[in-house]
Amino acid sequence: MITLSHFIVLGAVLFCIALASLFINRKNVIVLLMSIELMLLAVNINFVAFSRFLGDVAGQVFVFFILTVAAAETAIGLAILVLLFRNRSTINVAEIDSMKG
Amino acid sequence: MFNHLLSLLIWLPIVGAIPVLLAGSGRPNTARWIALVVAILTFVLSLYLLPMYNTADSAKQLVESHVWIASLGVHYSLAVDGISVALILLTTFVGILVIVGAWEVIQTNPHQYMAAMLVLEGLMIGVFCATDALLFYVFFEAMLIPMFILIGVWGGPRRVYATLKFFIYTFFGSIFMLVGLIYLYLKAGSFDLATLASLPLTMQEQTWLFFAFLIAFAVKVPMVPVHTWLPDAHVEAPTGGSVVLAAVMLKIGGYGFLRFSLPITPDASEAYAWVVIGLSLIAVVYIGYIALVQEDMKKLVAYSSVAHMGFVTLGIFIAFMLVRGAGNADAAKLGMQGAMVQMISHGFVSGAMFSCIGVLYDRLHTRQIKDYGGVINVMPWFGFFYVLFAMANSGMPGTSGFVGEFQVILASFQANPWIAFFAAFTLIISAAYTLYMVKRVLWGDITNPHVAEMKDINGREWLVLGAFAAGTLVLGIWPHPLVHLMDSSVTQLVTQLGNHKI
Amino acid sequence: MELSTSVLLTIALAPLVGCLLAGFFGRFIGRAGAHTATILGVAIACGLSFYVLYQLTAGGAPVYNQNIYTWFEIGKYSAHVGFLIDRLTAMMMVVVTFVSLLVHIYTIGYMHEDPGYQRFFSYISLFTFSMLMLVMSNNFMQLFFGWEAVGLVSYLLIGFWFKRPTAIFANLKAFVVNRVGDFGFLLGIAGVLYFLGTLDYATAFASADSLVGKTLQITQNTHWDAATVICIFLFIGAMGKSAQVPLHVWLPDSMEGPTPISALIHAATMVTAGIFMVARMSPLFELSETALSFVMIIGATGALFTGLIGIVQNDIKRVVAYSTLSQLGYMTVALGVSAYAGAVFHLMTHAFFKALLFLGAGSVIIAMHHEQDMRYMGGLRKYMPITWITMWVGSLALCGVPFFAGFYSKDAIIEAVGESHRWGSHYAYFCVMAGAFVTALYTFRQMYMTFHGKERFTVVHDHGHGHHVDHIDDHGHHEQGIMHETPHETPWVVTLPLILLAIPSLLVGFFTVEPLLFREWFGSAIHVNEANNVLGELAKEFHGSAAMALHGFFQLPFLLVLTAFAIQTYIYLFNPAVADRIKTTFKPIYNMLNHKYWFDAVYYIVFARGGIALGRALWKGGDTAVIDGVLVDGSANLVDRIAGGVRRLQSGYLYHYAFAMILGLILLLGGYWLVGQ
Amino acid sequence: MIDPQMFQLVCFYAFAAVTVVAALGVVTLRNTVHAVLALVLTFFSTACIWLLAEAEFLAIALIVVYVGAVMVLFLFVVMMLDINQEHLREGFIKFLPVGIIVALIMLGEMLGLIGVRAMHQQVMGANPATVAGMSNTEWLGQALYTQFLLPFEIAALILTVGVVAAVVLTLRHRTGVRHQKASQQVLVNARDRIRVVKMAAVAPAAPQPAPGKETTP
Repeated sequence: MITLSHFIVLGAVLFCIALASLFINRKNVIVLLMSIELMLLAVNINFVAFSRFLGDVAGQVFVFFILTVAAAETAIGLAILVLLFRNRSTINVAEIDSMKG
Repeated sequence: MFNHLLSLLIWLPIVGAIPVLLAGSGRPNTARWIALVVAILTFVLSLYLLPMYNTADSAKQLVESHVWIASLGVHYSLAVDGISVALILLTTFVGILVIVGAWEVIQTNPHQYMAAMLVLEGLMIGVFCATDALLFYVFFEAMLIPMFILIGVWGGPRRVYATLKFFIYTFFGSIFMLVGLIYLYLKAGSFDLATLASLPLTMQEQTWLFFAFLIAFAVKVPMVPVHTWLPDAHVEAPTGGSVVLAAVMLKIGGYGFLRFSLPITPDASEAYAWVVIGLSLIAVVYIGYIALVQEDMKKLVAYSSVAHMGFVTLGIFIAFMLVRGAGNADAAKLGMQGAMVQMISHGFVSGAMFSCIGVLYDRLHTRQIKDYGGVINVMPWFGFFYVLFAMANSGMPGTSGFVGEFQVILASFQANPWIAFFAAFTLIISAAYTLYMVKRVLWGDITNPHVAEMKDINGREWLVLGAFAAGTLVLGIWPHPLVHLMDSSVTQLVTQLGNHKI
Repeated sequence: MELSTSVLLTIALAPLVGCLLAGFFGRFIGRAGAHTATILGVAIACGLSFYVLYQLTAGGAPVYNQNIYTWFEIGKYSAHVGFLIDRLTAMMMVVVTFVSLLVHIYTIGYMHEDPGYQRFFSYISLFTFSMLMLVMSNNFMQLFFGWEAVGLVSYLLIGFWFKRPTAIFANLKAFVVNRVGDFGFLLGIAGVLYFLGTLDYATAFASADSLVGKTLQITQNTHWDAATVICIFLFIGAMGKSAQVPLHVWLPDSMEGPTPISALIHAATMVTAGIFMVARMSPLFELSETALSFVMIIGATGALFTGLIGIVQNDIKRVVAYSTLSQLGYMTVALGVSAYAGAVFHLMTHAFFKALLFLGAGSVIIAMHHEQDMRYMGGLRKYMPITWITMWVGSLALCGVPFFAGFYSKDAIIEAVGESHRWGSHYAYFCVMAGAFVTALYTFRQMYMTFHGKERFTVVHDHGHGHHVDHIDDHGHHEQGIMHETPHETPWVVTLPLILLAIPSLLVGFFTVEPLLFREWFGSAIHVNEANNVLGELAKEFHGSAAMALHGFFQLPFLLVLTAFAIQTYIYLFNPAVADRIKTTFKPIYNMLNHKYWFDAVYYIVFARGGIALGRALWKGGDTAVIDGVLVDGSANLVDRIAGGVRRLQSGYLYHYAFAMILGLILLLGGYWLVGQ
Repeated sequence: MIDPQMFQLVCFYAFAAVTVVAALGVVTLRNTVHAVLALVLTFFSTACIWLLAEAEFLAIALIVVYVGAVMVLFLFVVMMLDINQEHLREGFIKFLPVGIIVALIMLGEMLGLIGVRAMHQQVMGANPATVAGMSNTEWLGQALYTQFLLPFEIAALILTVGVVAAVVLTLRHRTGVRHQKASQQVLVNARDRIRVVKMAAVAPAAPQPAPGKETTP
């Protein structure tokens, strides 16, 4: 039978995969964005699981909001990406350092 | 109307600044006249303090109190005693003169200049009236803003450095005061100065608080070694800014010692009086020597201000030695009165000196002493005033500069002859640096052809310098009214000094 | 009949009114208006002063001591402005106003070409006012006011010709050196307030005895006698104002001022303020033998050694200036042996004959068109007989030839010093005795070089030259020894004061010596302990002025004068080459005198240059380098540098930030985990 | 007969395995398009896991919103941009060990901290929605439109702002394109177009007479 820990472990694993991705795909913004989506997904799994196991609706409501905001974030993120590519013809993070102090 | 006289005095110039600003740069003369009318009105109102203030009563008078921030127990509470009245009168008096003095000198955005001056005047009056520590602090800090603008906008070439230095220096000091005030609030549950004065504190607490206040007010006074902002600020400030800075703002440091250090931390003040006395004497001697070699007139006068303000701190803190050490309350009063008179007198004298330098600067656009020489040949009236104020600056009897120094030296001899010995050194050194400047600026033959083209002072400048001269002479010839005005307050302060808190 | 307050106020304020009129409205009332106003003011003061003196002596008026108004009042301490008029004051008032009046009149002639005519009258009237405030004061505060105010006027007048670099150097020097004296004076006043608790003369003197046995703690284990400390501090003030060694250096330089000023301020009145002050404070000084010895030795040193310098001076005014220094030394010696009345008496006679000498010198200078060097004079007696005669009167008075005013005062001082048994009185006796010889040496030298012998100038008549047009501008740099017209006697406004001063120089001693010196004319104004009363001793041998003078002819001082007269007559009238021979023979001594014992040089290097160097070192080293450089800008730079280091962390690369975040998260979780375990 | 709980467990493991593998694919696949497709697969299998947790509405929403909208957006962008794939994979091998180590440390810490073992005892109970007598959607909707109404509205607002921002950011003003500006055409004034110049009616010296009136376009 499924226990809470099943979900939690799955969430943790997904989160860590995404985390590793931040290292190994450090130059590709698109993959980085996707890794963030993965992280959010991992968090969402936890929310859903806790909501189900604790019988609290707030967890699922929160997932709803996360989905909403993540969608908005992705839209804007991709828009910025397009803009970036249009201006600099690259999405290589290594070449973007205009915030250098 | 007179129930809220203090509020009126504070807010009239501040509110009066609004129409001045609204007059805009398009109608500079309207702005000037409105500013002048507001300043004169404030002065006239402040004169009402004299009949309304009862000199026999040592309690704070003309009390106003409203809850301001209820959750913190902060009150908008105002009251005055004799010392405040004297300083308010000085402020409003100088307020008129700086506006007249800037009349046609300030050509860029005169309306903003005048408005800043009026706001500054109101805030300074607020400092002298506030009896709530937080209200005091608010006025104390708010004052920096118009001054910052005055120096930063109408200042000289290095104004950015000077303003920044001025602002950060003073701000650095006052942060310590804020910390001290918060501690006191947590302890007493109130910001009321009278409550804080009666709050029992251990020696350790007092020591910390004393040094917190010392840093704040020492910067403001300024005392050695935190005086270096003053020469820079003065050099870069426009004439009016220098006048207000020297004549009134420095006094707030001395006033702060009276209102905070003495009543709240009397025992620590006694224990560390030697620090302040030592620094004051260093100010007299060390700064005197430095003033001797200045090549910039404003810097010279700025340094002499530091030396003269040394007498203020000296007079305040020898009171401890006299009351507690020698048990001579009358001598303590003498010293304290000397400090107060010196504050007022320095207001006139330094204001006048800076106005004089402003007069020269308007004509030749330089403050370097070496560019002048033989000015008396072309400007005899100016020469008269300049010599008069130079003499006052070097403590000539008959001018106000003498009274305070005389009293402080007499009192400090009673505390310890050595203190008097070093303090009296000012007689030599102040004469040397002031007259050395006079020699190089005023006397001699004309060497710079531009000096030969200088015109003597016009009516407006005559008015400003004449007003300062009148103040200097009246106070020097007959200081009794001023002393009498502050007498009961000083007596009360001295009594308070004697009360141990531990 | 009591003295009236309004009369006294009129005396003090009349010159002030004149000063204000001439100073502020000089342009409207013109030259004549200015001198009329000021002379009128001083004349009123002078007349009333004589009236006050008459009231006090013949009228039997009691001593007047009243406050006019309260200056400040703090607890038990108070300061007032008020007048104390006793015979000492009255005498001083008469001397001051009389000499001042004559100098005012003289100035009309002396300054008539000067563009600063009104200003000058305004200044000297202001001086008269200040000096009157000084002498009439009934308390220390007002005394200090007058003290400083006369210093201010002296400053303004020395620098009257402000275009001359030497003048404005001299006035700064005079003021600052005086301030050194005032520094001590103020401390003395503070000591009086500390020990006696009052600034009022009468109260302070009444309780002066309470000083006995009191000490002032100087260091942990050092206690000084209160009276000694106070008196020495007060006397330091007198040293400044009365130009005593080593604070005398300003007086010779003050000759840069116009000659009337030298006469009024730097000979007759202001410089004697110190003498007056010590006499006034006699109840205090009597308490300290040490202080009096100090006073005496300082005075004696000045009396002899500054006189020596006078012998080598060539500037006619400087000779008189050094003579003034020497005579002030005599007065101070008299103070030091408790012969206060003798000092004041000499002050009075000196005021007359020294003013006369200065004004006479001024008259010569006018005649010589502002040539002051005696080497280019000589033989002037035939051109200006009145000046010549009056100058001789003054000179003989100065030398102390019997029957002249100076004889009585000077001889009394020498005798008094001889009587004294105070520590150091032998030294003082030697100094004053030798000083009499020296005085005669420089006086006769000056008279001979100026009025006798050959003319050492040539007269070149060039009528194309406008003599009077701009002579102020060519002060000091016209060709020396060349005159454009024959010297001639000066106008009556110049000679009248000379005559009026010659009369008292001749007679005043004869008539006043008895009451002033030996009959305690000053009464309560001067207090002398019985044990110190040297004048009282002398009084026993006094048998009238004439007898004293006749007796004087056979005394050592007069013999010394005669010797000096013989020497100088030989040198300057018969064998001028001797002077140069002496000069070369005693080269080192001549150098020392010519350099005024190097006082000026040393002071200039040590105090003026040294002060400026010290100031610059403190400024650059202390303020600029340490406080601003290290602390203020240093802390700003530190923040800047730290920020510069931290800035490198901001690489701008997204993955660096992400990595930092993850690292932080890991550390946070790890820490949390460890704590939870 | 299969134990339904056992079946659920098997299903969970199956879906979880697909999720993890797909997620690994997202981070490792060379081609970005493939990576996006792997992400789609991850979302699908996660939705299935959520179905196991009886969160039907969210499972469907995930597929509809994410797979249907967001992922398509990703695909558009990836395909639209001409990306040099090779260049972007520099350092992949170099940072792989670091990534793995960090990820493992993180995993260990998280699991240790959360206390997985204790959670293992917690068995899935009755569905709270069913207990309340509602469907999952209704249960969620009840909460959303009552208790969380304001956050809901704000979320809506955020989405709108997101849309506007995305449009504004990517909107490109091309220069050199001729547009017809109707508003300006309507607002035009006769005076802007024509200028009347008065001239004296004098015959010019020139042989040919010129018209007295001149117009400018």
